[in-house]
Amino acid sequence: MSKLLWIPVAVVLLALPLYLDASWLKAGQYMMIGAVGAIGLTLLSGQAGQLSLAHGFFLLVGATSYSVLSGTDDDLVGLGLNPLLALIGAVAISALAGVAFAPVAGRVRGIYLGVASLALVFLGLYLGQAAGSLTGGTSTGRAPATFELFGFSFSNEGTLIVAGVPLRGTERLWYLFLILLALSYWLAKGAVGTRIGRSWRAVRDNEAAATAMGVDVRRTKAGVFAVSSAYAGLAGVMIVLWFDILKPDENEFGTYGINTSIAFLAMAIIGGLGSIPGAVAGAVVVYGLPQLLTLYSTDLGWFTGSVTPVLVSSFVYGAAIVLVVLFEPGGLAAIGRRIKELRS
Amino acid sequence: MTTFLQLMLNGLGKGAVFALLALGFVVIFKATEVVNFAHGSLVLFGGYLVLVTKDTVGWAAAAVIGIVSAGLLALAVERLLLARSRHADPFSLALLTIGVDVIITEEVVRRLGVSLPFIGDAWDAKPLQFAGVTLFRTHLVALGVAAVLITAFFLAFRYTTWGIALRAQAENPEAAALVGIRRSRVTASAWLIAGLLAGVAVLFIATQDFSGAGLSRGTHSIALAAFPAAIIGGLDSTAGAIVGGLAVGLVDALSTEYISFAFAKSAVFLVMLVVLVVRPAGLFGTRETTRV
Amino acid sequence: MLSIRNLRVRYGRSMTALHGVDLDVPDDGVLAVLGTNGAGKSTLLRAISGTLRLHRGVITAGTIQYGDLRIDRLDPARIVRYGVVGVPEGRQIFARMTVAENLRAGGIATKPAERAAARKRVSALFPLLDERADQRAGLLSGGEQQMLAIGRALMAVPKLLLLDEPSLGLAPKLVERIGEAVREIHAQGTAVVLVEQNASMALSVADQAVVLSVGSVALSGSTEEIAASVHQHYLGTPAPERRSLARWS
Amino acid sequence: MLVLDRVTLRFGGLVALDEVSFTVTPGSLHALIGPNGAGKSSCFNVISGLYRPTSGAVRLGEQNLLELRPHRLAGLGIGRAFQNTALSTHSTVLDNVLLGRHTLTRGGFIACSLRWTRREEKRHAARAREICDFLGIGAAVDQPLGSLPYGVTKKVDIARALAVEPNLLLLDEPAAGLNTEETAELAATIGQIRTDLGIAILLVEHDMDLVMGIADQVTVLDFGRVIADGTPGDVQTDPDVIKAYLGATT
Amino acid sequence: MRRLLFKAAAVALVLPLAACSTKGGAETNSTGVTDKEITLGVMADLSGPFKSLSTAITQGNELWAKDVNAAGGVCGRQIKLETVDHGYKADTAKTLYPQIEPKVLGFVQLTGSPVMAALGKNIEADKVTTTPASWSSELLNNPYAMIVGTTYDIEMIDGLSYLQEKGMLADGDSVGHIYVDGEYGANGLRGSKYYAEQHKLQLHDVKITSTDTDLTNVVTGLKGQGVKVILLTTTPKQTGSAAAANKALGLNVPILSNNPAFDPALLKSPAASALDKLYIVASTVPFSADIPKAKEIAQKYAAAGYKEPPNAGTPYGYAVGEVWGTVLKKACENKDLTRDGIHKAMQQTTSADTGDLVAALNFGTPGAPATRQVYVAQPDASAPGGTKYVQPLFEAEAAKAYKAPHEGQ
Repeated sequence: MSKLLWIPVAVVLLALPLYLDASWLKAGQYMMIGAVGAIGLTLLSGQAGQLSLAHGFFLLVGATSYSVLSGTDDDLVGLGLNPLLALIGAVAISALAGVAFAPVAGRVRGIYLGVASLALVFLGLYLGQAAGSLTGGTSTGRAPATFELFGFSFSNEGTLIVAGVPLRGTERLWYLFLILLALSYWLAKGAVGTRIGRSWRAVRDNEAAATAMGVDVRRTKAGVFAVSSAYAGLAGVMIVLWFDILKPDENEFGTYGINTSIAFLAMAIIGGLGSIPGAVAGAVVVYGLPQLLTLYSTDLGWFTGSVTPVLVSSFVYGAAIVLVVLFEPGGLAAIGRRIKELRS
Repeated sequence: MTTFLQLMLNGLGKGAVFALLALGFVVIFKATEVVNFAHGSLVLFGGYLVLVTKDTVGWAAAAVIGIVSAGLLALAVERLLLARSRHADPFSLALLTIGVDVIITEEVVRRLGVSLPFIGDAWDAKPLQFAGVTLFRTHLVALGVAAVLITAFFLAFRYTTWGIALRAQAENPEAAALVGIRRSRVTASAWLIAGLLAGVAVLFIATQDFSGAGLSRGTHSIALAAFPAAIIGGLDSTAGAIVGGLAVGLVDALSTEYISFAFAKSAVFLVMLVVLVVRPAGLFGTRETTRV
Repeated sequence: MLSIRNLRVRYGRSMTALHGVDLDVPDDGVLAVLGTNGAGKSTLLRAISGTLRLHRGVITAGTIQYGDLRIDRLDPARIVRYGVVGVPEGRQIFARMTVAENLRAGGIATKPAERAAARKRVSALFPLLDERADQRAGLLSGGEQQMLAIGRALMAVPKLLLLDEPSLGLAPKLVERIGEAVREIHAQGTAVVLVEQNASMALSVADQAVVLSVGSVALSGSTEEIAASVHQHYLGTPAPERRSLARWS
Repeated sequence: MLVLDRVTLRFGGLVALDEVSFTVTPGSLHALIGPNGAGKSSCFNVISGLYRPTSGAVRLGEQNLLELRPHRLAGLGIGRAFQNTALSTHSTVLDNVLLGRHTLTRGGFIACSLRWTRREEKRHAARAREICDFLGIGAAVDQPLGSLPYGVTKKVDIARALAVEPNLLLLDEPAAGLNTEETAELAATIGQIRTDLGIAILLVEHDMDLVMGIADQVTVLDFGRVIADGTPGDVQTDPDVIKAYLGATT
Repeated sequence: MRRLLFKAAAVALVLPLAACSTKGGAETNSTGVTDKEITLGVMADLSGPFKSLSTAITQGNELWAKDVNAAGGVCGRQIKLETVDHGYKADTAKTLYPQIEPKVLGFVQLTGSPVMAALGKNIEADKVTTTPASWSSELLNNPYAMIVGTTYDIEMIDGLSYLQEKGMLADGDSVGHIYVDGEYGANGLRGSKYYAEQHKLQLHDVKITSTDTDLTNVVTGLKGQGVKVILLTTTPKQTGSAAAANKALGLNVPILSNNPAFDPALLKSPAASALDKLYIVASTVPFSADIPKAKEIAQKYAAAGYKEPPNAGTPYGYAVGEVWGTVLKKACENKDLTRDGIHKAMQQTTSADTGDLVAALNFGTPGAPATRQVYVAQPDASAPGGTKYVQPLFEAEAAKAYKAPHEGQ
């Protein structure tokens, strides 16, 4: 995107909490969570060509790590760290979890790797339930510490009024998420354009050539798994803050389950594998659509009977994957590029 | 001891159905190198057609309709989507099947609503007691049908022209084309057969004995268990599919009792993970030879 | 029987492998296609047999006429059914199948009535294959594999047989044996296009020859004419120009 | 400097290389030739560490290359160009060439994403452009590779190998798929690389015009064995070589 | 480029205007109340896995509102229900909540334990009294949760003492408890553990997930342990599987389950013949209950022309309405129809009467269930709601002594 275009986009995003109701802000935040996770997956699966269906698992790792590091509950394990430190720690732990999967990633390729990574989702489901002292268990879950930045709390606490609009927890969280998303985006852009990004693409396109140019393929794969997992971990922290609770899944189709992993893959594919703006656009489609349709339909009385907004969005994203593979493997990113070319 | 024996029987009975499902994955993979993520939705679709037709045409005819429909749906997916994809590398096509799976599954689940229909009328929930252990009729029929179908499949695979064509294409697509094997026909037949097998499998899955629940989203996740089965055996090995299917059934049954039920699902996938790390192409699969 | 006009082939998006090739295969003749590796010989055969697509190649221009039929847009399985059958480079037998199954695969496109006769012909030509009928093809020696590959192609009752480097990697004695087989096949009335790097073997079998060089025909004529000048095409001469680059410090 | 010492490579029962020995001296242009299937590619892959020989040794100076993991070779100054141009088609020419600078640069995810490496990147990008200019593809530097003609992508592949700043350049059939003019230009370029940079080049090639025109030393392989080793003139007239190429003399 | 910039700027201006609403308007404490109307919220699962139960509860809520309004309303105001469907998805509920919350005084229904978990903090922060359609005593740590009926743990305790009283269980026996992981199952297990401790029972608990469907292997294991009773805190499908396996494996022991473990649809499944051993403990009456109020509701249900097959959700939904009616009246008497007022009124409600649809309820003790009385029912295909009573409302001694997790905090 052109540099000048960023300014109005930023203005709009910064102004939205002054106008939008909490419901719409919540929906927007959810898309941002999706975007952060999808950026991570598009680096892994798009830039480095490593298919992963384990994103949901790393989300859980991040979510749990944050809750444990910042937690202060008596009956659960909690270190009571400063929330910012806890967030950084959670991202780091998620990255380590990604590295731990590297031996498998180093040996298993392509579609096999995708199926192998599914195992992590099931492991996560089991551990989430079994490690109740960390996750709070599926019965009650555990409340995360409210996020604070240098004493400023991202909750309803205290009064902060901007332009006549009181900024409560939801509005404040919007800005936090916006910062996290912007940071994620900026970091990913920086990585992709330089040495590390080149080594990822080299591993994706031709391992032999990558090796000949001095790229340590094994290490690069482990590294990109770490980076991608770190992003998923951050999305996990965000999801805990968004829900106000960490609740491990009761079955494999929950917040950190198979469907989530597939949804993230769908975002990356629909956006165009490897494209960072594409990943954000994919998140808007896959995570935004059900939220927005639900809100609209409640307002307008759309969708009655068995055709629900969630169902409609599932159809849309299923069809989007099919259409992208059939007609435009570059996804939304390629369509965007083409429009840009047409205009200039 | 009785408990162990009973668990083995339960595991084998379910394993037979997993084997049928895994065989479906393997046939498609062999012919085209595509991993079909839409297999679960074929299972659901077949079951749904049995359900909507059985009251009017009777169970037996409905079963045939369900099996054939699942086969035809698979064929349609291959002919209308995969065969027309511009970028026909197996990786993209596998991703495409994810999209297909989402659409078919959501639509069938929507149509099912809250109903939980059981469709194995011919034998459902009429167990036999025998020397302290129970032989579930579904398991018995499943084992029998699986044995017959798998034997038939193997014979066809080994001795018929179709089998030779499929194996030839699986081994070397170029040489296969050069002896006049029509690639599109082999591919289409593989999808058709995988669909038919999925249609047969669902007759067992949506029963009281097998899943305890009727046709539902859960049916789809049961089909997912055929993934580890196919991978453990080796995605390109038909014999592996049988071993993998039975292995998954047994690991599931035994870990339920001897580790914990909650762990059983992970156990199956962890076994798969270990197999993959030790033998990246599965127990019976052929190793990829990379040419540089 | 086969005539090729202005054939251009490209691989991927940009690599041009044939830059306008013209050649004719005489009825019932043996045409040797010579040239060093990378000259476009295999590409030429792939274009005729329709398997270019499997190598991400496309015909960008030109025609391939087989009798009255244009075959350059056809599916390989169709081309086989018209009687143009190829033996690919490196033999490409079905290593995991038995010898008998390989031959059966070869006869898939053949009319059932003709299969038995075809099988007999293969037996007569390569009796060894009958001895090894139940052996896994991958366990055969290189020479035996080449015989199987040819035998498999014969099962499709070709009118025109395309052989891609049948001597590749074989000891001289075996090369001779293959040469004999080709002669025999030809004698039975099958036209042959023989792609070879081993010029002496090819020229001893063929009656016409072309030499390909970087994707176009450099020489063509009778085998005697070609034999005289082929040497320099195989082992050849240079020319320079100047730009400069300093070492990195 | 590069020494192959009785290298044998077996795949199952198949002997791909049989006690192959030869030496590439510094600054020389050494060609490795042989009929199809003679074992040239296998030999190449042993040198670049992709295959492990069954026995024998490969040394670069004092360093035994077989002790190293293959990605370390670039760091020792071995650059390699591929037969089938193993490039990233979706990336730009510059991006592809810059991959060659991998061992000359530093920086993982954190350094890169925080733009700490920006100045380094610029410096190396400038050198990459210089190399591209030298090879005559300077105008295409910012174009995506997929849109370029094959001749150009071949040069990009060589540019990438040069970006390693090698002492030894391995070229695997650089002329494959090129037309006569392009091949002639390539010959000139290879000659220049050697004279300007003074580096050794090991060349595997089928195009004999090219080989005989520019090589200092030629090693001929057949059935995995060295059947001749000498100057182009020697080799061209060697009866074993003629037999290997043309078959038994008629 | 400039045109693009201009467009973006235009979007920046127009977008907020379009969405601009009452943002910044001060929140008042009398949300959801006008001079003429009281608005109550329903967050239901009308399209997800608990569609049939939640739909029935919603219909019960509606029948109640209709009756109240016909009788002149509460506090001179008509009752209006504002219903949203979250499809049992916590993320959807999380965005819908801020949309519906400013419009309502309280929630008469909030279905789904993951939804309740995700919204717990909001409910507390917004002080909005809520009746969850979930009966876990863990929820009682939220002072604004008004659970109508008893809780799963107490159901299990009452049920076990019923079985023991009837001679189906003795001290020291082995029992198996299959429970789905989550607040529902864990809470049920809490009850059975308590009872097992009191009566020296050997409890074999097996944790399963809500998507598991085949319990044959589990029951095989329990058979190996020689259990005398199987306890189920499961989904209806799982109940069917466990019951079928119980019979098929020749174990044939009594099965005791919580209310949500049974669905009348089971009576049409192949497991139907194995349901004769099933005992269902519940604090609300089945649809077909032989009490005047339940019969009246059944009639109204038929008259209202609802198409769905009825289940116990309808009388329960009606009973919740009745409880809310009582609380609203109390608040009206206090002249405080604010959210604080409702909460106060709830705590003052010590004997809400629902015409025996639910036992008399006492919300006076924070953290304690409002009642400890349950019914015991058995499946009966001939009854309209699929179950019949075998034991009217009662409270076991063990249940009286039991202390709920957040009681007295």
